[in-house]
Amino acid sequence: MKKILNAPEAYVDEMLSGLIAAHPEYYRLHGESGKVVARATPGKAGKVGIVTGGGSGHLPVFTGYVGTGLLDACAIGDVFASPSAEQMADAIRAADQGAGVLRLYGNYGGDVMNFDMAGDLVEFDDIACTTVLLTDDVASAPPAEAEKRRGVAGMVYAFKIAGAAAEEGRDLDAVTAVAQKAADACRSIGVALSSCTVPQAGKPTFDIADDEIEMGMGIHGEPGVWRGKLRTADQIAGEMIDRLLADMPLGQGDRVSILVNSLGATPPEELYILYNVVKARLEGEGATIVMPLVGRYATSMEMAGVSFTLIKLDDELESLLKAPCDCAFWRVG
Amino acid sequence: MKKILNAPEAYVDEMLSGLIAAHPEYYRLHGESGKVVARATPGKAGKVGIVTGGGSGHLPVFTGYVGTGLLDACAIGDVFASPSAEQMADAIRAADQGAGVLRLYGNYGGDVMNFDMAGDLVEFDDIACTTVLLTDDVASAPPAEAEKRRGVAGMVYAFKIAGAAAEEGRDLDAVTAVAQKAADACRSIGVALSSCTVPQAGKPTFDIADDEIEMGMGIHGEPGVWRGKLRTADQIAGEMIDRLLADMPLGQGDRVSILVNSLGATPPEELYILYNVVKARLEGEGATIVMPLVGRYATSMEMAGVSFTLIKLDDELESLLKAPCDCAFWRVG
Amino acid sequence: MTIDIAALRIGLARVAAAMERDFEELNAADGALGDGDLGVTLTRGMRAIMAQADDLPEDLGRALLACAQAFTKASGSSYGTLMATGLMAIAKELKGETTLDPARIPDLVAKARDQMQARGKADLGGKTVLDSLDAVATATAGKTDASALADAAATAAETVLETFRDKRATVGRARIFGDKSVGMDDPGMLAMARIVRALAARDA
Amino acid sequence: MTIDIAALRIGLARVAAAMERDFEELNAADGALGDGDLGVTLTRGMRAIMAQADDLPEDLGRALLACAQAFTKASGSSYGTLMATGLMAIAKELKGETTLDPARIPDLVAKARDQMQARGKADLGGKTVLDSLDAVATATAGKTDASALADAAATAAETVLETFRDKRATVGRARIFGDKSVGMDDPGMLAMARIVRALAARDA
Ligand SMILES: Nc1ncnc2c1ncn2[C@@H]1O[C@H](COP(=O)(O)OP(=O)(O)O)[C@@H](O)[C@H]1O
Ligand SMILES: Nc1ncnc2c1ncn2[C@@H]1O[C@H](COP(=O)(O)OP(=O)(O)O)[C@@H](O)[C@H]1O
Ligand SMILES: [Mg+2]
Ligand SMILES: [Mg+2]
Ligand SMILES: [Mg+2]
Ligand SMILES: [Mg+2]
Repeated sequence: MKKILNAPEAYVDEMLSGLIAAHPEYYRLHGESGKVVARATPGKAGKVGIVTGGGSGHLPVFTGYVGTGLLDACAIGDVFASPSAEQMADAIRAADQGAGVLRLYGNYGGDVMNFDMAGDLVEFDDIACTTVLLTDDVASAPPAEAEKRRGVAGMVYAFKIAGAAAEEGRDLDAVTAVAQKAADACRSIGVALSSCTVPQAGKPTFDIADDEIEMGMGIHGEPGVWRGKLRTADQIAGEMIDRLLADMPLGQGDRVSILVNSLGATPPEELYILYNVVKARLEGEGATIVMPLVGRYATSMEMAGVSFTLIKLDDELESLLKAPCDCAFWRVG
Repeated sequence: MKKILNAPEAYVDEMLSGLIAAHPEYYRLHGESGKVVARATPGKAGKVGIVTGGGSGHLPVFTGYVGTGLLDACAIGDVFASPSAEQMADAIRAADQGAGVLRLYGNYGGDVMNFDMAGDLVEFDDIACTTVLLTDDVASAPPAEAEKRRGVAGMVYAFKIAGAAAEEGRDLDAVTAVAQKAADACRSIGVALSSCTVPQAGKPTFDIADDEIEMGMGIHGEPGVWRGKLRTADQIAGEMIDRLLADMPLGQGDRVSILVNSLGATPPEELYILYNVVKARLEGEGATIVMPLVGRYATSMEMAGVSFTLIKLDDELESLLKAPCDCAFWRVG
Repeated sequence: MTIDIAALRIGLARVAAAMERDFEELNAADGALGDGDLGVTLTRGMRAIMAQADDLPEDLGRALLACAQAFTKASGSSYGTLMATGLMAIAKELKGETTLDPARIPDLVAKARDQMQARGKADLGGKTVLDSLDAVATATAGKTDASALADAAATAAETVLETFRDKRATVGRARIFGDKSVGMDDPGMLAMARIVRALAARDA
Repeated sequence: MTIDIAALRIGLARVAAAMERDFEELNAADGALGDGDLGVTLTRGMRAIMAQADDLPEDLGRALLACAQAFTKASGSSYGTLMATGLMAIAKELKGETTLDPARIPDLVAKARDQMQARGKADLGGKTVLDSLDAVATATAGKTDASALADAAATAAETVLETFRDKRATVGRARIFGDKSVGMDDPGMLAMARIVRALAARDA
């Protein structure tokens, strides 16, 4: 897989510089690391701050979702690598408007330790911090160990919902509670068709034959549930939905949203082909689909593949999901 | 390159069905061919209609740009194949609100003949039609034969500008004139890193070595200007800008917009890396960049590569570019 | 000998069979200088015609109009649209007639050529299907005997293909290949040579 | 024999050199069970420390705090953060002191282990760097002679690696490999064996 870049070491810095040059109305750099992005116009005083962080290579995740009704700041690491605790502390400081900061991010060991350490660092600044972890990837641990699961595209829903709650003026506990509710209501599964290349590694992260796919693979190429021959869109979508429903059954009258997400190379044409099955299956369970998302919301650079994220909504989650938001990659309302 | 699909012959029909199922608030099918998409809520009576058409496999182009402040209807062919004259006639009928219809599309032989024939067909319905062709791809013919050039991503600007003019209530001649002005002000060039696969062909459209790129290649894999070794992002962007400026020089005080477009697989990270050079070079000419577009606006499914489209703006074009628009893939205002 | 709807059906069936036979070859010829869909276009169009062959009206004009519409619907490729345009031009001339004197064929071919030229906005000599039709119209002009006509048409379509082989393409997708097109058959001319040979029942 | 800033500098330099030497090996070990960045993390961290080695204060606590911060900034990988946490724990104990009696080392290692365990929220026995530190703390406990301490530490870090090789990983990225992790070294334990051997000047 060919990439357009200069020095591999400069990939992330140049990416951020271009992002901010192209969208100065949305993003600015904060602090001295060059790896913390904050809203161009900070949220209003007294608003709960929401901060996230993680490795690069997942645009719009993470940085892209800094914006009104979404995140306040983000610490970005190298491609697929956690940012440092120092950077996360900077991001927390950038997000703080005096009402405390929710750390909302995916469950990866390095990120968790660093965000915890960042919390220790900002204690000196008297910033109250809470944490909600996304653990939505059903392929990464059985239900009995659900708290060990990786966080993947579910964070898109969590950012949106928590962001709307904070924008409404709720306090830190309330924003944290609704973020946790959103995180708990999300289930995801991915399927990879091809690898991507981490610039500094210079070769594909994993090998996969021309006619193979891997069900349940993680967004950094973590092992999945099975690897086998490419199947039809209907079969792939059917199995993915099966696995989500096995983990979170739906019933008559349930309201859900679903994110049909490309990991990068897979074009929207193919997401829409999958959506036919997704819709038929969910409606077949008696559920109503609200605000489906189809596109590239959480990616692994040029990896081919898709993920589905299902979120079961109650009235509160649904109204926050539909509330306005605005960033360079996503607008609602 | 692996694709997620069912029967290759069903690719386009299933794609359209999923698109409309996911976004019923934006799109509906019109007529009996199953290949004409119109706004879910038609434009108001007396508004000039804008219609386009072309092959599938370029989302958001063409169908995706049906929406307020953009297109009224679109006829879609098979992947990379022109829709039929009958379908185009249906699209013209769907677009007509009694004030005539502008046919706004890319200069490809089949599309031109079919849209002309479609015009003959709708003459019986007393629908006045005008035509503006995009011929923005500088790699496809020398300046002396500029009218023979292919139309590529420049149509994004043309749709936006003509769409805003129509929404404002201008008459057919005025909308046609400003669409022509926009088309004349656009220059594009693409570079391909990898091929894509047309579902019914089942194999990549062209072969290109693992370390090769093709400068000037068309969005269906048409031959470009040279094929050679992969270069750095700075070198690639530099040559592309050189070629655009050679065709349309800029000077102090010029106002331009630029679309840094992924052909599909190339991730936004790499578009932003390119944007640094783009910005430096254009500003180096004394130009001011207005509303830069960075993302996937006109694609070739999972092809890796990028295109740049430069548009020189006057006050009228700039204000129409910035006017509101809304479709499932793009919102302004 | 005159041509009626029964004769037309036989001619169409021969063309349909020839296009099935030449499917890969025409795709490949178009693939070398374009997007490789010419065989697809022609088999689709002819299948659509054959699907309604039994229902074609006696009126040759209306019958050919139905054939033209089949092409219009089946494909948006240049060739499909050009075929539809040519068929429509001939259909117009034959409206209301149930028999056709072969002696009118050269003139009908010329009419098709002119309408197709208007549609495609390309000059004669550009190495396209127009040059095939022009050669056929010229070679058959003045001939009245059906068999002589058929011979002349089949030969002309074949000969013009060879004459143009070493020219440069200037129209359509092939144009972009520039000098690489020299020495290669124009796919549309190749297809027309096969169509004419089938219609003329001069297949080897 | 006591340890002062000069001795610390020598120890750091030995670790830094060992990490450069083992760069590919550590990346490969981590690549087999994780994301392959462990060599990167450790060389980056040690390079950052060496860049300021000459400027380290006499105060061993402050010197180690600076080392911890170098790791915090250099990398966000789990191991970098754990190293920083462990160094910080030791730094706290040594604040204001310019010399260190080797007899305190077992206790300091235990302190580091405990703080790192709190940070990583993983149990002992999970086949991680915690088990290496635990083994070192236990094996050195009660020893006061520098040379005996060094021997015990280097041997313990090596032995525990072998003891755990055939267990299943239960923590971090390696967990996901499940049974495949049996028979493979935990990359963090491997790295700690190398670090301890370098500090103890017991490199082969
Ligand atoms: N503008 C034109 N005028 C006349 N003939 C044309 C024109 N464009 C294409 N052709 C003919 O059509 C053939 C290609 O047909 P087709 O494969 O359907 O085109 P495409 O796939 O590019 O739409 C060419 O070989 C040429 O003979
Ligand atoms: N939660 C944890 N507690 C203790 N040790 C851990 C933990 N997570 C990882 N480790 C150790 O760190 C090593 C991996 O470090 P590193 O490659 O930096 O991790 P990653 O790249 O996944 O962030 C493991 O081999 C293990 O020894
Ligand atoms: Mg063709
Ligand atoms: Mg074609
Ligand atoms: Mg690692
Ligand atoms: Mg790591």
